[in-house]
Amino acid sequence: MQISARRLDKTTIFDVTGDVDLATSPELRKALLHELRDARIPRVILNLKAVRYMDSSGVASLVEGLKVSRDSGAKLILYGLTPSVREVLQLSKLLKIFEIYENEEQAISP
Amino acid sequence: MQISARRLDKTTIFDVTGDVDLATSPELRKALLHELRDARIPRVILNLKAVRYMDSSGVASLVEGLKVSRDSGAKLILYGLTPSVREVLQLSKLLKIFEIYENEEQAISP
Amino acid sequence: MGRSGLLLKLELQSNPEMLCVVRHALAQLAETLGFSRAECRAVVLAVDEALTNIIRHGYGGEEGHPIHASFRWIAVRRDGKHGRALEIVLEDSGKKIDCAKLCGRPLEDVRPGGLGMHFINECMDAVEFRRKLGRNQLRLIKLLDGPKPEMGA
Amino acid sequence: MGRSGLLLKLELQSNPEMLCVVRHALAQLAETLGFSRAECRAVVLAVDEALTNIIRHGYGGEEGHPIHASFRWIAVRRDGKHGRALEIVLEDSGKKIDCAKLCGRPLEDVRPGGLGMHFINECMDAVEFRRKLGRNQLRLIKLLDGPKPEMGA
Ligand SMILES: Nc1ncnc2c1ncn2[C@@H]1O[C@H](COP(=O)(O)OP(=O)(O)O)[C@@H](O)[C@H]1O
Ligand SMILES: Nc1ncnc2c1ncn2[C@@H]1O[C@H](COP(=O)(O)OP(=O)(O)O)[C@@H](O)[C@H]1O
Repeated sequence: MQISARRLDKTTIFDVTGDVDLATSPELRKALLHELRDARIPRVILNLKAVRYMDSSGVASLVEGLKVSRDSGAKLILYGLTPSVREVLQLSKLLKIFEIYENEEQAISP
Repeated sequence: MQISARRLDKTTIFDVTGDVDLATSPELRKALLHELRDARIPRVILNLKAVRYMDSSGVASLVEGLKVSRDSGAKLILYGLTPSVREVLQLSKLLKIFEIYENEEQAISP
Repeated sequence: MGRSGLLLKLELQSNPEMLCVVRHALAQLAETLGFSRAECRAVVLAVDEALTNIIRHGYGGEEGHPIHASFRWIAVRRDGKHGRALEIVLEDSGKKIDCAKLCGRPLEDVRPGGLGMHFINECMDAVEFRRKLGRNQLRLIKLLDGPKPEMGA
Repeated sequence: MGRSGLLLKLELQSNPEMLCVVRHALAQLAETLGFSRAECRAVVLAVDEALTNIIRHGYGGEEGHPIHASFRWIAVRRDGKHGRALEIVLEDSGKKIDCAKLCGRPLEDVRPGGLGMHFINECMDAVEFRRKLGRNQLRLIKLLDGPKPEMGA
Protein backbone atom coordinates (compact mmCIF):
# COMPACT_ATOMS: atom_id res chain seq x y z
CA MET A 1 0.00 0.00 0.00
CA GLN A 2 1.09 3.56 -0.69
CA ILE A 3 -0.47 6.81 0.50
CA SER A 4 0.32 10.20 -0.91
CA ALA A 5 -1.25 13.44 0.25
CA ARG A 6 -2.47 16.40 -1.78
CA ARG A 7 -3.10 19.41 0.45
CA LEU A 8 -5.62 21.95 -0.79
CA ASP A 9 -7.20 24.80 1.14
CA LYS A 10 -8.81 23.23 4.27
CA THR A 11 -8.87 19.86 2.55
CA THR A 12 -6.43 16.98 2.30
CA ILE A 13 -6.84 14.33 -0.38
CA PHE A 14 -5.11 11.02 0.27
CA ASP A 15 -4.47 8.88 -2.80
CA VAL A 16 -4.29 5.30 -1.57
CA THR A 17 -2.82 2.55 -3.77
CA GLY A 18 -2.54 -1.21 -3.33
CA ASP A 19 -3.75 -3.49 -0.55
CA VAL A 20 -5.01 -2.33 2.84
CA ASP A 21 -4.57 -5.26 5.23
CA LEU A 22 -3.04 -6.17 8.61
CA ALA A 23 0.42 -5.25 7.29
CA THR A 24 -0.51 -1.86 5.87
CA SER A 25 -3.63 -0.54 7.63
CA PRO A 26 -1.62 0.94 10.57
CA GLU A 27 -0.11 3.36 8.08
CA LEU A 28 -3.53 4.41 6.78
CA ARG A 29 -4.75 4.83 10.37
CA LYS A 30 -1.72 6.98 11.23
CA ALA A 31 -2.20 9.21 8.17
CA LEU A 32 -5.89 9.72 8.98
CA LEU A 33 -5.34 10.46 12.66
CA HIS A 34 -2.51 12.86 11.90
CA GLU A 35 -4.56 14.87 9.46
CA LEU A 36 -7.82 14.86 11.44
CA ARG A 37 -6.63 15.04 15.03
CA ASP A 38 -3.16 16.59 15.00
CA ALA A 39 -3.29 18.90 11.97
CA ARG A 40 -7.05 19.50 12.51
CA ILE A 41 -7.79 19.58 8.78
CA PRO A 42 -11.55 20.21 8.41
CA ARG A 43 -12.01 17.85 5.48
CA VAL A 44 -10.12 14.70 4.56
CA ILE A 45 -10.95 12.93 1.30
CA LEU A 46 -9.77 9.37 0.61
CA ASN A 47 -9.27 8.44 -3.03
CA LEU A 48 -9.70 4.64 -3.01
CA LYS A 49 -9.73 4.12 -6.79
CA ALA A 50 -6.45 2.20 -6.76
CA VAL A 51 -7.17 0.06 -3.69
CA ARG A 52 -7.16 -3.51 -5.01
CA TYR A 53 -7.99 -5.08 -1.69
CA MET A 54 -9.26 -4.08 1.76
CA ASP A 55 -9.99 -6.30 4.77
CA SER A 56 -11.47 -5.73 8.22
CA SER A 57 -8.30 -4.08 9.51
CA GLY A 58 -8.65 -1.50 6.74
CA VAL A 59 -12.31 -0.99 7.63
CA ALA A 60 -11.28 -0.56 11.28
CA SER A 61 -8.89 2.23 10.27
CA LEU A 62 -11.64 3.97 8.32
CA VAL A 63 -14.06 3.65 11.25
CA GLU A 64 -11.46 5.09 13.60
CA GLY A 65 -10.92 7.98 11.20
CA LEU A 66 -14.69 8.55 11.10
CA LYS A 67 -14.94 8.62 14.91
CA VAL A 68 -12.10 11.15 15.18
CA SER A 69 -13.56 13.29 12.41
CA ARG A 70 -16.88 13.44 14.27
CA ASP A 71 -15.15 14.30 17.55
CA SER A 72 -13.31 17.19 15.95
CA GLY A 73 -16.17 18.41 13.77
CA ALA A 74 -14.33 17.50 10.58
CA LYS A 75 -15.44 15.54 7.54
CA LEU A 76 -14.11 12.22 6.27
CA ILE A 77 -15.15 11.50 2.70
CA LEU A 78 -14.50 8.44 0.50
CA TYR A 79 -14.60 8.12 -3.26
CA GLY A 80 -13.66 5.65 -6.01
CA LEU A 81 -14.74 2.44 -4.26
CA THR A 82 -13.50 -0.69 -6.02
CA PRO A 83 -15.54 -3.93 -5.74
CA SER A 84 -13.33 -5.17 -2.89
CA VAL A 85 -13.79 -1.98 -0.85
CA ARG A 86 -17.49 -1.72 -1.60
CA GLU A 87 -18.05 -5.32 -0.54
CA VAL A 88 -16.28 -5.09 2.82
CA LEU A 89 -18.14 -1.88 3.65
CA GLN A 90 -21.42 -3.53 2.66
CA LEU A 91 -20.65 -6.63 4.74
CA SER A 92 -19.85 -4.29 7.64
CA LYS A 93 -23.15 -2.40 7.12
CA LEU A 94 -21.12 0.77 6.80
CA LEU A 95 -22.00 1.89 3.27
CA LYS A 96 -24.65 4.22 4.68
CA ILE A 97 -22.52 5.48 7.58
CA PHE A 98 -19.73 6.89 5.42
CA GLU A 99 -20.04 9.83 3.08
CA ILE A 100 -19.22 8.24 -0.28
CA TYR A 101 -18.98 9.70 -3.80
CA GLU A 102 -18.31 8.35 -7.26
CA ASN A 103 -15.42 10.59 -8.21
CA GLU A 104 -13.17 13.40 -7.02
CA GLU A 105 -15.25 16.21 -8.49
CA GLN A 106 -18.32 15.13 -6.52
CA ALA A 107 -16.25 14.50 -3.40
CA ILE A 108 -14.75 17.99 -3.46
CA SER A 109 -17.90 19.98 -4.14
CA PRO A 110 -20.91 18.11 -2.76
CA MET B 1 -5.01 -17.24 -21.45
CA GLN B 2 -7.63 -16.32 -24.00
CA ILE B 3 -7.29 -16.00 -27.78
CA SER B 4 -9.81 -14.35 -30.01
CA ALA B 5 -9.47 -14.00 -33.77
CA ARG B 6 -10.29 -11.06 -36.01
CA ARG B 7 -10.31 -12.09 -39.66
CA LEU B 8 -9.61 -9.36 -42.20
CA ASP B 9 -8.87 -9.78 -45.89
CA LYS B 10 -5.88 -12.20 -46.14
CA THR B 11 -4.93 -11.40 -42.55
CA THR B 12 -5.88 -12.85 -39.19
CA ILE B 13 -5.25 -10.90 -36.01
CA PHE B 14 -5.14 -12.92 -32.79
CA ASP B 15 -5.75 -10.96 -29.59
CA VAL B 16 -4.02 -12.90 -26.83
CA THR B 17 -4.81 -12.18 -23.17
CA GLY B 18 -3.36 -13.52 -19.93
CA ASP B 19 -0.50 -15.93 -19.31
CA VAL B 20 1.14 -18.14 -21.93
CA ASP B 21 2.71 -21.06 -20.09
CA LEU B 22 2.82 -24.87 -20.05
CA ALA B 23 -0.93 -24.98 -19.36
CA THR B 24 -1.99 -22.60 -22.11
CA SER B 25 0.67 -22.56 -24.86
CA PRO B 26 -0.77 -25.65 -26.62
CA GLU B 27 -3.83 -23.57 -27.39
CA LEU B 28 -1.74 -20.76 -28.87
CA ARG B 29 0.22 -23.31 -30.92
CA LYS B 30 -2.99 -24.87 -32.21
CA ALA B 31 -4.46 -21.51 -33.20
CA LEU B 32 -1.27 -20.53 -35.06
CA LEU B 33 -0.91 -23.85 -36.90
CA HIS B 34 -4.57 -23.84 -37.87
CA GLU B 35 -4.41 -20.39 -39.37
CA LEU B 36 -1.02 -20.74 -41.08
CA ARG B 37 -1.00 -24.37 -42.19
CA ASP B 38 -4.63 -25.46 -42.51
CA ALA B 39 -6.42 -22.25 -43.48
CA ARG B 40 -3.29 -21.00 -45.32
CA ILE B 41 -3.84 -17.40 -44.26
CA PRO B 42 -1.00 -15.35 -45.82
CA ARG B 43 -0.52 -13.10 -42.80
CA VAL B 44 -1.08 -13.77 -39.10
CA ILE B 45 -0.64 -10.95 -36.61
CA LEU B 46 -0.36 -11.61 -32.87
CA ASN B 47 -1.53 -8.82 -30.58
CA LEU B 48 0.45 -9.49 -27.37
CA LYS B 49 -0.47 -6.26 -25.54
CA ALA B 50 -2.46 -8.10 -22.87
CA VAL B 51 0.00 -10.97 -22.31
CA ARG B 52 1.09 -10.58 -18.71
CA TYR B 53 3.47 -13.50 -18.78
CA MET B 54 5.18 -15.78 -21.28
CA ASP B 55 7.65 -18.59 -20.65
CA SER B 56 9.74 -20.89 -22.86
CA SER B 57 6.73 -23.00 -23.81
CA GLY B 58 5.09 -19.85 -25.19
CA VAL B 59 8.28 -18.99 -27.06
CA ALA B 60 8.34 -22.54 -28.46
CA SER B 61 4.82 -22.04 -29.83
CA LEU B 62 5.85 -18.78 -31.49
CA VAL B 63 8.94 -20.42 -33.01
CA GLU B 64 6.84 -23.27 -34.35
CA GLY B 65 4.43 -20.74 -35.86
CA LEU B 66 7.38 -18.93 -37.45
CA LYS B 67 8.72 -22.17 -39.00
CA VAL B 68 5.34 -23.05 -40.44
CA SER B 69 4.83 -19.53 -41.78
CA ARG B 70 8.19 -19.72 -43.58
CA ASP B 71 7.36 -23.15 -45.01
CA SER B 72 4.07 -21.89 -46.41
CA GLY B 73 5.35 -18.50 -47.55
CA ALA B 74 3.17 -16.68 -45.03
CA LYS B 75 4.01 -13.95 -42.54
CA LEU B 76 3.89 -14.15 -38.75
CA ILE B 77 3.97 -10.72 -37.13
CA LEU B 78 4.04 -9.73 -33.44
CA TYR B 79 3.10 -6.45 -31.81
CA GLY B 80 2.48 -4.98 -28.36
CA LEU B 81 5.30 -6.75 -26.50
CA THR B 82 5.02 -6.41 -22.71
CA PRO B 83 8.19 -6.50 -20.58
CA SER B 84 7.69 -10.21 -19.87
CA VAL B 85 7.37 -11.13 -23.55
CA ARG B 86 10.21 -8.85 -24.63
CA GLU B 87 12.49 -10.34 -21.99
CA VAL B 88 11.91 -13.99 -22.90
CA LEU B 89 12.42 -13.24 -26.59
CA GLN B 90 15.60 -11.35 -25.75
CA LEU B 91 16.88 -14.18 -23.55
CA SER B 92 16.12 -16.55 -26.44
CA LYS B 93 18.00 -14.29 -28.89
CA LEU B 94 14.82 -14.18 -30.98
CA LEU B 95 14.04 -10.45 -30.93
CA LYS B 96 15.76 -10.07 -34.31
CA ILE B 97 14.29 -13.23 -35.83
CA PHE B 98 10.66 -12.19 -35.45
CA GLU B 99 8.98 -9.34 -37.29
CA ILE B 100 7.92 -7.09 -34.40
CA TYR B 101 6.02 -3.79 -34.34
CA GLU B 102 4.95 -1.32 -31.68
CA ASN B 103 1.25 -1.21 -32.44
CA GLU B 104 -1.48 -2.60 -34.67
CA GLU B 105 -1.33 0.20 -37.21
CA GLN B 106 2.35 -0.46 -37.93
CA ALA B 107 1.80 -4.24 -37.88
CA ILE B 108 -0.95 -4.06 -40.49
CA SER B 109 0.70 -1.67 -42.93
CA PRO B 110 4.45 -2.02 -42.60
CA MET C 1 -4.96 -32.99 -8.62
CA GLY C 2 -3.74 -35.71 -6.23
CA ARG C 3 -5.90 -38.69 -5.35
CA SER C 4 -6.98 -37.05 -2.11
CA GLY C 5 -8.15 -33.99 -4.00
CA LEU C 6 -5.20 -32.10 -2.57
CA LEU C 7 -4.51 -28.97 -4.59
CA LEU C 8 -1.97 -27.08 -2.56
CA LYS C 9 -0.36 -26.90 0.85
CA LEU C 10 1.29 -23.82 2.26
CA GLU C 11 3.45 -23.33 5.30
CA LEU C 12 3.96 -19.71 6.17
CA GLN C 13 5.13 -17.63 9.11
CA SER C 14 2.92 -15.41 11.24
CA ASN C 15 4.20 -12.26 9.52
CA PRO C 16 1.64 -9.75 8.23
CA GLU C 17 3.57 -9.33 4.96
CA MET C 18 2.82 -12.95 4.09
CA LEU C 19 -0.93 -12.29 3.88
CA CYS C 20 -0.51 -10.66 0.51
CA VAL C 21 1.45 -13.65 -0.81
CA VAL C 22 -1.27 -16.09 0.29
CA ARG C 23 -4.02 -13.86 -1.15
CA HIS C 24 -2.38 -13.82 -4.58
CA ALA C 25 -1.92 -17.59 -4.66
CA LEU C 26 -5.46 -18.24 -3.46
CA ALA C 27 -7.09 -15.78 -5.85
CA GLN C 28 -5.43 -17.58 -8.72
CA LEU C 29 -6.30 -21.03 -7.38
CA ALA C 30 -9.97 -20.14 -6.92
CA GLU C 31 -10.14 -18.65 -10.41
CA THR C 32 -8.60 -21.81 -11.88
CA LEU C 33 -11.23 -23.91 -10.10
CA GLY C 34 -13.98 -21.96 -11.81
CA PHE C 35 -15.22 -19.64 -9.07
CA SER C 36 -16.68 -16.31 -10.21
CA ARG C 37 -14.79 -13.10 -9.55
CA ALA C 38 -17.05 -12.24 -6.60
CA GLU C 39 -16.65 -15.74 -5.16
CA CYS C 40 -12.86 -15.51 -5.54
CA ARG C 41 -12.90 -12.21 -3.65
CA ALA C 42 -15.06 -13.77 -0.92
CA VAL C 43 -12.73 -16.78 -0.44
CA VAL C 44 -9.68 -14.54 -0.40
CA LEU C 45 -11.28 -12.23 2.18
CA ALA C 46 -12.28 -15.11 4.46
CA VAL C 47 -8.81 -16.69 4.45
CA ASP C 48 -7.10 -13.33 4.90
CA GLU C 49 -9.32 -12.60 7.92
CA ALA C 50 -8.72 -16.04 9.41
CA LEU C 51 -4.94 -15.68 9.01
CA THR C 52 -5.12 -12.17 10.47
CA ASN C 53 -6.86 -13.62 13.54
CA ILE C 54 -4.27 -16.37 13.90
CA ILE C 55 -1.45 -13.81 13.73
CA ARG C 56 -3.11 -11.29 16.08
CA HIS C 57 -4.93 -13.50 18.56
CA GLY C 58 -3.40 -16.97 18.23
CA TYR C 59 0.20 -15.76 18.21
CA GLY C 60 -0.37 -12.42 19.97
CA GLY C 61 1.09 -10.51 17.04
CA GLU C 62 4.43 -12.30 17.28
CA GLU C 63 6.18 -13.01 13.98
CA GLY C 64 7.98 -16.20 12.98
CA HIS C 65 5.41 -18.77 14.14
CA PRO C 66 4.22 -21.44 11.71
CA ILE C 67 0.81 -21.51 10.04
CA HIS C 68 -0.22 -24.39 7.79
CA ALA C 69 -2.84 -24.05 5.10
CA SER C 70 -4.15 -26.81 2.87
CA PHE C 71 -6.49 -26.53 -0.08
CA ARG C 72 -8.53 -29.49 -1.31
CA TRP C 73 -11.11 -29.97 -4.01
CA ILE C 74 -13.83 -32.11 -2.44
CA ALA C 75 -17.08 -33.74 -3.53
CA VAL C 76 -20.25 -32.61 -1.75
CA ARG C 77 -23.92 -33.57 -1.89
CA ARG C 78 -26.41 -30.74 -1.89
CA ASP C 79 -30.17 -31.00 -2.39
CA GLY C 80 -29.61 -34.56 -3.58
CA LYS C 81 -27.16 -33.40 -6.26
CA HIS C 82 -23.45 -33.95 -6.57
CA GLY C 83 -21.31 -30.89 -6.43
CA ARG C 84 -17.80 -29.69 -5.79
CA ALA C 85 -16.32 -27.46 -3.14
CA LEU C 86 -13.04 -25.92 -2.10
CA GLU C 87 -12.03 -27.02 1.39
CA ILE C 88 -9.46 -24.90 3.19
CA VAL C 89 -7.90 -25.98 6.48
CA LEU C 90 -5.77 -23.55 8.50
CA GLU C 91 -3.71 -24.84 11.42
CA ASP C 92 -1.68 -23.02 14.04
CA SER C 93 0.00 -23.85 17.33
CA GLY C 94 -1.09 -20.62 18.97
CA LYS C 95 -3.24 -19.86 21.99
CA LYS C 96 -6.31 -21.99 22.40
CA ILE C 97 -9.30 -20.25 20.82
CA ASP C 98 -11.95 -19.06 23.27
CA CYS C 99 -15.04 -20.06 21.33
CA ALA C 100 -17.23 -17.75 23.38
CA LYS C 101 -15.43 -14.77 21.85
CA LEU C 102 -15.74 -16.00 18.30
CA CYS C 103 -19.38 -15.15 17.71
CA GLY C 104 -18.64 -11.57 16.75
CA ARG C 105 -20.64 -8.51 17.76
CA PRO C 106 -23.77 -6.66 16.62
CA LEU C 107 -22.88 -4.44 13.66
CA GLU C 108 -25.24 -1.64 14.73
CA ASP C 109 -22.57 -0.59 17.19
CA VAL C 110 -20.21 1.28 14.83
CA ARG C 111 -16.67 0.86 16.13
CA PRO C 112 -13.33 -0.40 14.88
CA GLY C 113 -12.63 -4.13 15.11
CA GLY C 114 -14.76 -7.20 15.61
CA LEU C 115 -15.63 -7.65 11.95
CA GLY C 116 -13.33 -10.52 10.97
CA MET C 117 -15.47 -13.47 12.12
CA HIS C 118 -18.53 -11.82 10.59
CA PHE C 119 -16.75 -11.59 7.21
CA ILE C 120 -15.60 -15.21 7.42
CA ASN C 121 -19.11 -16.44 8.16
CA GLU C 122 -20.65 -14.35 5.38
CA CYS C 123 -18.10 -15.35 2.78
CA MET C 124 -17.94 -19.10 3.32
CA ASP C 125 -20.60 -21.82 3.16
CA ALA C 126 -19.25 -23.66 6.21
CA VAL C 127 -16.91 -22.66 9.04
CA GLU C 128 -15.69 -25.08 11.73
CA PHE C 129 -13.25 -24.69 14.61
CA ARG C 130 -11.50 -27.62 16.24
CA ARG C 131 -8.72 -28.05 18.78
CA LYS C 132 -6.55 -31.06 17.98
CA LEU C 133 -3.25 -32.19 19.51
CA GLY C 134 -2.47 -28.73 20.84
CA ARG C 135 -3.30 -27.04 17.56
CA ASN C 136 -6.15 -24.86 16.39
CA GLN C 137 -7.78 -26.05 13.22
CA LEU C 138 -10.12 -23.91 11.15
CA ARG C 139 -11.98 -25.56 8.30
CA LEU C 140 -13.62 -23.40 5.66
CA ILE C 141 -15.77 -24.63 2.79
CA LYS C 142 -16.84 -22.78 -0.35
CA LEU C 143 -19.28 -24.50 -2.68
CA LEU C 144 -18.79 -24.11 -6.40
CA ASP C 145 -22.09 -22.63 -7.64
CA GLY C 146 -23.10 -22.15 -4.03
CA PRO C 147 -25.80 -19.83 -2.68
CA LYS C 148 -25.20 -16.24 -3.76
CA PRO C 149 -23.80 -14.16 -0.91
CA GLU C 150 -25.48 -10.97 0.17
CA MET C 151 -22.48 -8.94 -0.93
CA GLY C 152 -23.50 -8.98 -4.57
CA ALA C 153 -21.76 -8.75 -7.92
CA MET D 1 10.43 -14.78 9.19
CA GLY D 2 11.29 -17.97 11.11
CA ARG D 3 14.65 -18.43 12.78
CA SER D 4 15.86 -20.51 9.86
CA GLY D 5 15.02 -17.70 7.47
CA LEU D 6 12.13 -19.78 6.21
CA LEU D 7 9.61 -17.62 4.39
CA LEU D 8 7.25 -20.07 2.76
CA LYS D 9 6.84 -23.71 1.84
CA LEU D 10 4.57 -24.96 -0.88
CA GLU D 11 3.44 -28.44 -1.77
CA LEU D 12 1.74 -28.65 -5.13
CA GLN D 13 0.77 -31.27 -7.66
CA SER D 14 2.39 -31.73 -11.06
CA ASN D 15 -0.55 -30.05 -12.81
CA PRO D 16 0.18 -27.29 -15.34
CA GLU D 17 -2.64 -25.13 -13.94
CA MET D 18 -0.75 -24.84 -10.66
CA LEU D 19 2.12 -22.94 -12.30
CA CYS D 20 0.04 -19.80 -12.39
CA VAL D 21 -0.77 -20.12 -8.68
CA VAL D 22 2.92 -20.46 -7.76
CA ARG D 23 3.90 -17.56 -10.02
CA HIS D 24 1.44 -15.22 -8.33
CA ALA D 25 2.60 -16.17 -4.83
CA LEU D 26 6.27 -15.87 -5.76
CA ALA D 27 5.91 -12.54 -7.57
CA GLN D 28 4.37 -11.09 -4.43
CA LEU D 29 6.96 -12.68 -2.14
CA ALA D 30 9.87 -11.36 -4.22
CA GLU D 31 8.32 -7.87 -4.31
CA THR D 32 7.89 -7.92 -0.53
CA LEU D 33 11.56 -8.84 -0.10
CA GLY D 34 12.58 -5.75 -2.04
CA PHE D 35 13.49 -7.14 -5.45
CA SER D 36 13.00 -4.81 -8.40
CA ARG D 37 10.25 -5.47 -10.91
CA ALA D 38 12.71 -6.94 -13.43
CA GLU D 39 14.26 -9.13 -10.73
CA CYS D 40 10.82 -10.35 -9.66
CA ARG D 41 10.05 -11.27 -13.25
CA ALA D 42 13.37 -13.11 -13.52
CA VAL D 43 12.79 -15.16 -10.35
CA VAL D 44 9.26 -16.00 -11.42
CA LEU D 45 10.43 -17.09 -14.87
CA ALA D 46 13.20 -19.30 -13.46
CA VAL D 47 10.90 -21.08 -11.01
CA ASP D 48 8.16 -21.49 -13.61
CA GLU D 49 10.67 -23.05 -16.03
CA ALA D 50 12.05 -25.36 -13.36
CA LEU D 51 8.55 -26.52 -12.40
CA THR D 52 7.67 -26.96 -16.08
CA ASN D 53 10.71 -29.25 -16.45
CA ILE D 54 9.76 -31.26 -13.37
CA ILE D 55 6.22 -31.74 -14.72
CA ARG D 56 7.30 -32.55 -18.28
CA HIS D 57 10.55 -34.46 -17.79
CA GLY D 58 10.59 -35.56 -14.14
CA TYR D 59 6.99 -36.79 -14.12
CA GLY D 60 6.62 -37.36 -17.89
CA GLY D 61 3.66 -34.99 -18.05
CA GLU D 62 1.62 -37.00 -15.53
CA GLU D 63 -0.59 -34.98 -13.19
CA GLY D 64 -1.07 -35.56 -9.47
CA HIS D 65 2.54 -36.05 -8.40
CA PRO D 66 3.94 -34.00 -5.53
CA ILE D 67 6.38 -31.11 -5.88
CA HIS D 68 7.80 -29.33 -2.84
CA ALA D 69 9.06 -25.78 -2.95
CA SER D 70 10.66 -23.88 -0.12
CA PHE D 71 11.65 -20.23 0.00
CA ARG D 72 14.27 -18.95 2.42
CA TRP D 73 15.84 -15.59 3.06
CA ILE D 74 19.54 -16.29 3.54
CA ALA D 75 22.67 -14.32 4.39
CA VAL D 76 25.45 -14.31 1.81
CA ARG D 77 28.94 -12.83 1.59
CA ARG D 78 29.89 -11.18 -1.67
CA ASP D 79 33.08 -9.21 -2.40
CA GLY D 80 33.71 -9.17 1.35
CA LYS D 81 30.31 -7.59 2.02
CA HIS D 82 27.26 -9.00 3.76
CA GLY D 83 24.19 -9.35 1.66
CA ARG D 84 20.89 -11.14 1.44
CA ALA D 85 19.52 -13.60 -1.05
CA LEU D 86 16.38 -15.56 -1.78
CA GLU D 87 17.06 -19.30 -1.78
CA ILE D 88 14.50 -21.50 -3.53
CA VAL D 89 14.61 -25.29 -3.29
CA LEU D 90 12.39 -27.43 -5.53
CA GLU D 91 12.06 -31.15 -4.82
CA ASP D 92 10.37 -33.91 -6.77
CA SER D 93 10.29 -37.71 -6.71
CA GLY D 94 10.37 -37.97 -10.49
CA LYS D 95 12.80 -39.56 -12.90
CA LYS D 96 16.46 -39.08 -12.11
CA ILE D 97 17.81 -36.08 -13.98
CA ASP D 98 20.34 -36.85 -16.70
CA CYS D 99 22.79 -34.06 -16.04
CA ALA D 100 24.33 -34.44 -19.50
CA LYS D 101 21.07 -33.21 -21.03
CA LEU D 102 20.78 -30.22 -18.76
CA CYS D 103 23.37 -28.00 -20.38
CA GLY D 104 20.91 -26.68 -22.95
CA ARG D 105 21.65 -26.05 -26.63
CA PRO D 106 23.20 -23.32 -28.78
CA LEU D 107 20.62 -20.61 -29.40
CA GLU D 108 21.80 -19.95 -32.96
CA ASP D 109 19.80 -22.98 -33.99
CA VAL D 110 16.29 -21.49 -34.05
CA ARG D 111 13.83 -24.22 -33.09
CA PRO D 112 11.12 -24.80 -30.53
CA GLY D 113 12.14 -26.10 -27.08
CA GLY D 114 15.41 -26.34 -25.24
CA LEU D 115 15.22 -22.84 -23.75
CA GLY D 116 14.17 -23.57 -20.18
CA MET D 117 17.57 -24.34 -18.64
CA HIS D 118 19.03 -21.35 -20.46
CA PHE D 119 16.38 -19.06 -18.91
CA ILE D 120 16.98 -20.52 -15.46
CA ASN D 121 20.73 -19.97 -15.71
CA GLU D 122 20.33 -16.42 -17.00
CA CYS D 123 17.75 -15.42 -14.40
CA MET D 124 19.37 -16.79 -11.24
CA ASP D 125 22.72 -16.13 -9.59
CA ALA D 126 23.28 -19.77 -8.68
CA VAL D 127 21.73 -23.04 -9.88
CA GLU D 128 22.51 -26.43 -8.33
CA PHE D 129 21.14 -29.90 -9.01
CA ARG D 130 21.37 -32.73 -6.49
CA ARG D 131 19.94 -36.24 -6.20
CA LYS D 132 19.12 -37.07 -2.58
CA LEU D 133 17.24 -40.07 -1.14
CA GLY D 134 15.51 -40.81 -4.43
CA ARG D 135 14.52 -37.20 -5.00
CA ASN D 136 15.69 -34.50 -7.36
CA GLN D 137 16.62 -31.29 -5.64
CA LEU D 138 17.09 -28.02 -7.49
CA ARG D 139 18.50 -25.10 -5.56
CA LEU D 140 18.17 -21.61 -7.00
CA ILE D 141 19.66 -18.45 -5.53
CA LYS D 142 18.85 -14.84 -6.35
CA LEU D 143 20.93 -12.13 -4.71
CA LEU D 144 19.23 -8.96 -3.57
CA ASP D 145 21.04 -6.16 -5.42
CA GLY D 146 22.83 -8.82 -7.43
CA PRO D 147 24.55 -8.39 -10.79
CA LYS D 148 22.20 -6.93 -13.37
CA PRO D 149 21.01 -9.56 -15.82
CA GLU D 150 21.43 -9.10 -19.54
CA MET D 151 17.68 -8.93 -20.02
CA GLY D 152 17.45 -5.29 -18.98
CA ALA D 153 14.81 -3.04 -17.45
N1 LIG E 1 -7.41 -17.60 15.67
C1 LIG E 1 -7.86 -17.09 16.85
N2 LIG E 1 -7.25 -17.39 18.00
C2 LIG E 1 -7.70 -16.90 19.17
N3 LIG E 1 -8.78 -16.09 19.27
C3 LIG E 1 -9.44 -15.74 18.17
C4 LIG E 1 -9.04 -16.22 16.90
N4 LIG E 1 -9.88 -15.72 15.99
C5 LIG E 1 -10.77 -14.96 16.64
N5 LIG E 1 -10.52 -14.96 17.96
C6 LIG E 1 -11.33 -14.25 19.02
O1 LIG E 1 -12.57 -13.85 18.43
C7 LIG E 1 -12.75 -12.42 18.56
C8 LIG E 1 -13.52 -11.87 17.36
O2 LIG E 1 -12.71 -11.90 16.19
P1 LIG E 1 -12.98 -10.94 14.95
O3 LIG E 1 -14.43 -10.98 14.63
O4 LIG E 1 -12.07 -11.34 13.85
O5 LIG E 1 -12.66 -9.46 15.43
P2 LIG E 1 -11.29 -8.81 15.96
O6 LIG E 1 -10.18 -9.71 15.54
O7 LIG E 1 -11.23 -7.47 15.29
O8 LIG E 1 -11.44 -8.71 17.45
C9 LIG E 1 -11.35 -11.86 18.68
O9 LIG E 1 -11.32 -10.63 19.35
C10 LIG E 1 -10.65 -12.99 19.49
O10 LIG E 1 -10.91 -12.85 20.87
N1 LIG F 1 13.45 -31.73 -13.88
C1 LIG F 1 14.01 -32.47 -14.87
N2 LIG F 1 13.96 -33.83 -14.83
C2 LIG F 1 14.50 -34.56 -15.82
N3 LIG F 1 15.13 -34.04 -16.90
C3 LIG F 1 15.21 -32.70 -17.01
C4 LIG F 1 14.66 -31.84 -16.00
N4 LIG F 1 14.88 -30.57 -16.38
C5 LIG F 1 15.53 -30.62 -17.56
N5 LIG F 1 15.75 -31.89 -17.95
C6 LIG F 1 16.46 -32.32 -19.19
O1 LIG F 1 17.17 -31.19 -19.72
C7 LIG F 1 16.77 -30.91 -21.07
C8 LIG F 1 16.82 -29.41 -21.37
O2 LIG F 1 15.78 -28.74 -20.66
P1 LIG F 1 15.24 -27.32 -21.15
O3 LIG F 1 16.40 -26.42 -21.43
O4 LIG F 1 14.29 -26.81 -20.13
O5 LIG F 1 14.50 -27.57 -22.54
P2 LIG F 1 13.20 -28.45 -22.89
O6 LIG F 1 12.51 -28.74 -21.60
O7 LIG F 1 12.41 -27.60 -23.80
O8 LIG F 1 13.76 -29.68 -23.56
C9 LIG F 1 15.38 -31.51 -21.20
O9 LIG F 1 15.05 -31.84 -22.53
C10 LIG F 1 15.50 -32.75 -20.29
O10 LIG F 1 16.11 -33.83 -20.98
